[in-house]
Amino acid sequence: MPATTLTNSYDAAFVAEVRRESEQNLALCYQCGNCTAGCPVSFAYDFPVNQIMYLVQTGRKMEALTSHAIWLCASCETCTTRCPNDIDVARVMDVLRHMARRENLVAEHSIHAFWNSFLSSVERYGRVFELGLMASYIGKTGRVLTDADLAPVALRKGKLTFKPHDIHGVAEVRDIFKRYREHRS
Amino acid sequence: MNIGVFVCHCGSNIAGTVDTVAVAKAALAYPEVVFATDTMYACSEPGQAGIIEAVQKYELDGVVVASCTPRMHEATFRRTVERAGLNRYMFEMANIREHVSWIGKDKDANTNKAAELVHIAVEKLRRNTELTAGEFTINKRVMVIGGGVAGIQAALDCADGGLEVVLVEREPSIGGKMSKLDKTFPTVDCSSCILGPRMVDIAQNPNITLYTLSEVESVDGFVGNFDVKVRRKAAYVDWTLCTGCGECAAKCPSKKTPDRFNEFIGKTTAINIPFPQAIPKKASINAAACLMLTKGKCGACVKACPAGAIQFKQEDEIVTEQVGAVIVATGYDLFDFTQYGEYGGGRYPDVITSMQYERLLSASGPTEGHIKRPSDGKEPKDIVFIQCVGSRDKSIGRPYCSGFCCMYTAKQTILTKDHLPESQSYVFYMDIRSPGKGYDEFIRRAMEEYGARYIRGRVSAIQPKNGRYLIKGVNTLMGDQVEIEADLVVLAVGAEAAKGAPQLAEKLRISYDTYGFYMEGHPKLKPVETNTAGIYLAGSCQGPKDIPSSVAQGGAAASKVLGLFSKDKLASDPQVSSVSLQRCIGCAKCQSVCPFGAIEMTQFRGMTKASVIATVCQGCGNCTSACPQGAIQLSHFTDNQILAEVHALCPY
Amino acid sequence: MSVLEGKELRIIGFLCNWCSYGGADTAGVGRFTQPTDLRIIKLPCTGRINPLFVVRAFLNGADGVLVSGCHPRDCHYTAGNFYARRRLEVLRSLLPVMGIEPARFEYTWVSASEGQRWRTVVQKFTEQIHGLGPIPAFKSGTCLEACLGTAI
Amino acid sequence: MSRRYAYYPGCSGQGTSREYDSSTRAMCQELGFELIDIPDWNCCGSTPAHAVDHLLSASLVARNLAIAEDMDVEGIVTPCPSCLKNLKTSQHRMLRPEFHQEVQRVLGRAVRADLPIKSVLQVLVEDRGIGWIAQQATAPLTGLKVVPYYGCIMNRPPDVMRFDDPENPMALDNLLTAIGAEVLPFALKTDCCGASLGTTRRDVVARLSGRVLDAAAAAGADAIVTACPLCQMNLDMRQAQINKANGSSHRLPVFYYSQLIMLATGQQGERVGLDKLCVSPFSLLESLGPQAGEVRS
Ligand SMILES: Cc1cc2nc3c(=O)[nH]c(=O)nc-3n(C[C@H](O)[C@H](O)[C@H](O)COP(=O)(O)OP(=O)(O)OC[C@H]3O[C@@H](n4cnc5c(N)ncnc54)[C@H](O)[C@@H]3O)c2cc1C
Ligand SMILES: Cc1cc2nc3c(=O)[nH]c(=O)nc-3n(C[C@H](O)[C@H](O)[C@H](O)COP(=O)(O)OP(=O)(O)OC[C@H]3O[C@@H](n4cnc5c(N)ncnc54)[C@H](O)[C@@H]3O)c2cc1C
Ligand code: SF4
Ligand code: SF4
Ligand code: SF4
Ligand code: SF4
Ligand code: SF4
Ligand code: SF4
Ligand code: SF4
Ligand code: SF4
Repeated sequence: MPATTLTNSYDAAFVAEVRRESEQNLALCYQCGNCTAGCPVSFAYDFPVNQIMYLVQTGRKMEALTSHAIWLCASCETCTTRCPNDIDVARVMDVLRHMARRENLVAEHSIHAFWNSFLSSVERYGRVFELGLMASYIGKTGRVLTDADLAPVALRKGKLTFKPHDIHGVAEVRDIFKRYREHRS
Repeated sequence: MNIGVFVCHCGSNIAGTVDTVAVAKAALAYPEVVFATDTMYACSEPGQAGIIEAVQKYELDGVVVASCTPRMHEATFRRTVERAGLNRYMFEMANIREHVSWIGKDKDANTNKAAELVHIAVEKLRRNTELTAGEFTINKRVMVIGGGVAGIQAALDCADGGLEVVLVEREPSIGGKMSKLDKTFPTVDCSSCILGPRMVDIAQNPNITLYTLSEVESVDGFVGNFDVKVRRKAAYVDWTLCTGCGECAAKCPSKKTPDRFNEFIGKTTAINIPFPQAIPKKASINAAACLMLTKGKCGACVKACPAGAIQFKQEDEIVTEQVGAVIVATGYDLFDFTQYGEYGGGRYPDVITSMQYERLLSASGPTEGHIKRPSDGKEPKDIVFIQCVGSRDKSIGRPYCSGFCCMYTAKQTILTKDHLPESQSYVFYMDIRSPGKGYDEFIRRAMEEYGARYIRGRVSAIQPKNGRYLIKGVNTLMGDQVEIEADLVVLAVGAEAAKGAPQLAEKLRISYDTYGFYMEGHPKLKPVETNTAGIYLAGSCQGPKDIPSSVAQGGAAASKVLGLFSKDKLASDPQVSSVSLQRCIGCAKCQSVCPFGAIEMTQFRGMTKASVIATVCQGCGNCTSACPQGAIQLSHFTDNQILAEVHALCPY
Repeated sequence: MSVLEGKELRIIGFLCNWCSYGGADTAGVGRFTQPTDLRIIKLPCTGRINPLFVVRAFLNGADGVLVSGCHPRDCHYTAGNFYARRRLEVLRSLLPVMGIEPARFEYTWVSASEGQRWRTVVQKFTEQIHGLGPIPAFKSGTCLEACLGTAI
Repeated sequence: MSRRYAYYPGCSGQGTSREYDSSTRAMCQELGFELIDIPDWNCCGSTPAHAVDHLLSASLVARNLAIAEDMDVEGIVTPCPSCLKNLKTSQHRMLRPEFHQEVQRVLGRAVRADLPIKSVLQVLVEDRGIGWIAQQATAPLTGLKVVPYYGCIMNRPPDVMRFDDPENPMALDNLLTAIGAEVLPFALKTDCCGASLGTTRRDVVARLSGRVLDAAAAAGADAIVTACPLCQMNLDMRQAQINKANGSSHRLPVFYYSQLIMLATGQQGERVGLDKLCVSPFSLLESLGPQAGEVRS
């Protein structure tokens, strides 16, 4: 690992942006590690969540946004609940994902693909159409065997249907997506 | 003699590894022991009541308590037996906690050992005699050595309490380290604004005699009556004449004199007043730099001085002061970082100490409060602070934490931002120690509001690079190596014992620790006392301390002295030597070894005999060991007693 | 009670009140575990030590004697430890004459703050004595005491 | 007296957690809550929406809030903690006027975002009370040893959820005790099951849900009781996957608390949906004795 040159590693714009979007001030973080201590997914992270917070605090944008951790986060809110400085850590994780997505820095493609599939299902039908979602996800990732073992069980139990649960107001939902995209561009 | 033995459990402190019941039982077998018991907490109210009850019930003439070290509770139990109606010296302690239960794990061995320690205490007690303390008058004057903030506080409090005070300071001015500081944590108020008025109070208080440029030469005597010789070093200026006008310094051609007060940043003149607020505000000549004193030609100051105060022929003077107590407040000095090669070993002009940085920050400093690099006078932009330089480093024999450098580093980053809003401070730290009131909040403020970037980790090297410095180190929070290019590096050099502290301790007969800091009487219960009666400690001479703690100790030491002096006479320890006239052959060997001059040779029926001045004798027993006749015996440490102890342990 | 058979040897320590006794206290406060053989007799100053005490201890069955006081120049009574040193040097030179291994006797300086050092001293000395084993019994009626009396 | 709530079933209620939906509706009917579906509700966007953009997430939520505001109800309830967190967090964020404005713009209509939002569990405990529910338990589940599993977000973050203790919630414990079950102490009450990572990172779920299953078994539980569709799915439907990944052999039924309340109030049948559980609970229930055995429809 090359040495980090602190005099130019601090990206002030990045720090400000995270702060604005998350409404959290990472200068308050004193690296106690409480967030990581309780994080259930930490074992799968490349950076434990306290280090992610540290990267934000010290303005190390690329490392933060290209991390896998921000995608693996299960949004369980344990970190937020436990932070002694009342930092909404899970929200910061969310915001980092938002930023990484916008900047095309997604490190976990399958998770991102799953979310995209999920949201397109919502956009299309107003509610989630689980089979359609799976099909779309498999199409995006090529992961043919994903949960293939579960489908027969779920079908037998009547938990999956072949028909989407579309709603009358689906147009309204699509408009939400449309206006949201306009708003963000 | 009826002896009672009390074996203390001290909760589980003793009972955990010593069978106290068995010890008490064993004690019953020792001669003259008529009563023995174990007790939960001997020193507690019920514990003491139990002793008193037993004394009365069993008509005891002497008591042995087997418990903690006598340093802890000997005085307590002496009072207890006195309340029970016994002479307070008919008491002995067996130390079965510090010397047994706390250092051994084998319960059988411990129990056996404890019983034997009780045995020797019993044997000693059997040969004790009732003693009555004499009285002697005390000289209610106090000397304070060291005029830093702790000494100033102690001196003022003593003077306010009506005592005559002699304040001895080795520098030309009082004020100590604090007078060099710019602003002080955690309030960031100006150091000289709060210290200055107190220094003026010292000068103006009629009860205080101030000797600066002075050091203690020797100390004789004992509590209540010390004779202290003070060497007043030559200033080459008659201070009774000097008005502090400063004309001399303005004219002095020797302008390249190293400036001690400004931590050798910048230069001064051979004759100078160290800083504008100096107390006393008197000029003195640095003999090594004065052209007249080194080369015999100049004398510009003589011409300049309107008061005719310059005296090249002045010599050191010794004055003797009689005082009843001494407060030592000699403070600390700073670690010499040049032994750290990785920080440049002193070769880089812009790698400076924290105290030098204080002088750069100070409006009365060499740069008038402008932060400028010593090398080129440029304003720095990136400034790196390195904490724990010369502290917490076993490899250089300094394993201790200097206590205040975390705090002053945070302060310096805050002041840096105030002075140079465009600057960026970086702090390398191992961990932050800020346990005072409002202290951690202060550190957080430096980080959160002033944007100081704290990097947890050490610096491996400082290397010059294009007129700046490349600082290489580690960030242990991320586990990566980091580099910073900076204009200035400030080292939070740790505190070490004041120069000459051990030598002074030897004069005062007080103890110091491995690092030269003075030993308090008890780490918890006697924080400002020493083990030498009448000598007290204040401030960072006892160990690194910030200003609030130093001031608190100054006040505490003063109140101890005032308490000591609240009596007109002091009780002397009656455990002193006395001479058997029959045995003494008048050889005067005892007199020659007595460190306190407590032995006089007198005439008795035409024969020369030794005689002990009881109030002067300090009970060392040197005389007893020296006497070829066994004629002079230190009571309660007589030859017979000690041999009886030996016999108790070695019965063959 | 007597020495724990086979476990302990008989070691007597003469300690000055101000430095080494305090150092032993400091070691206790620090819970620095030490061998249990040593028994401490407290004296005001090492200057109070009459070599007779040491000899008496050996004659009466001590396997080792340790004297410890303040560091040189650090004596609470200014110079007591100097006198002690002079006397004990003489004593040390006489021990072989009396048939006592000099290694059974040691004097050392430990200050009140040096708990760790005290532990080391005790450990090393105890080991040393265990290395030598129990002291051989003296025959009664020797003239050692008399010799000593004149020598010092 | 019956109380009226706007009901937000959540997407999984129509799919993987149908039995939760049906047993919840049935339970509420039995216990005197009137649930009126938010007409034509849409998906709240769940984790993917808030992971992608808070504005999108809040806007999807807001459509449902706006519809509910036109209903004559005292609040919105949902059985699903994930929906609940999304609804409540979005509402919470809309306290900031600028954000509220933005959401209305994206939504294309006004929304007050001020209706109380609660979980069904919360209204049950708060509006009816444990004591009252105990009285309804005519067929107490005596002998059934369970551990309550709240999942991670039922009470978190506490500032937003404002229900029960975030570290040691007791609502389910009390409820299950009230209906006669033996509730065992369970340290992993609020540990995360791996949530929606099930599809994308099976290893994560196998580890996290596996831990919950192991601990429940070690505690001596016959079954786990949850209030979260995602937890239930991970623990139940994926139990075989997890066993395979971890080399374990758990067969622990994972009930919804609503199913057990139904049983304890003597209800049975399709609405309870016990047959929808992947790990069959029937032999366990039979082992409890004749009375419990009867519940099989
Ligand atoms: C860079 C730096 C910044 C600091 N900033 C702060 C701060 O912001 N706030 C704070 O609370 N603390 C601060 N401190 C700590 C502060 O300096 C000390 O707490 C304080 O000075 C201790 O006072 P003292 O009187 O015990 O010792 P000193 O100030 O050292 O005074 C001792 C005095 O005794 C004299 N002396 C020494 N030996 C002899 C002798 N043998 N005979 C006669 N006189 C003798 C010395 O010349 C000196 O005048 C700082 C320290 C440093 C190094
Ligand atoms: C777990 C623990 C371990 C510790 N270990 C150590 C240690 O090893 N070493 C160490 O140095 N320090 C230790 N401390 C710190 C130590 O307890 C304190 O430094 C010390 O007790 C402070 O003494 P105090 O007299 O100021 O206060 P306290 O001990 O709190 O005494 C105050 C007294 O005032 C009484 N009081 C309060 N209000 C009133 C009122 N209105 N009217 C009348 N009386 C009142 C209280 O009842 C109490 O008796 C420890 C602290 C804790 C919590
Ligand atoms: S919210 Fe994400 S980062 Fe926080 S504890 Fe849960 S999984 Fe870890
Ligand atoms: S819990 Fe909070 S303060 Fe602690 S490391 Fe995590 S974010 Fe920082
Ligand atoms: S007398 Fe000493 S040993 Fe006994 S309880 Fe008191 S402190 Fe402990
Ligand atoms: S010129 Fe004379 S009076 Fe003025 S400061 Fe110098 S010595 Fe003192
Ligand atoms: S005599 Fe010395 S002190 Fe005076 S002016 Fe000359 S150099 Fe300066
Ligand atoms: S006070 Fe801080 S900087 Fe100073 S030695 Fe202690 S830890 Fe290091
Ligand atoms: S040493 Fe002994 S004999 Fe000599 S003068 Fe002193 S007391 Fe007398
Ligand atoms: S004991 Fe003897 S040597 Fe020591 S002070 Fe007293 S008289 Fe002097």
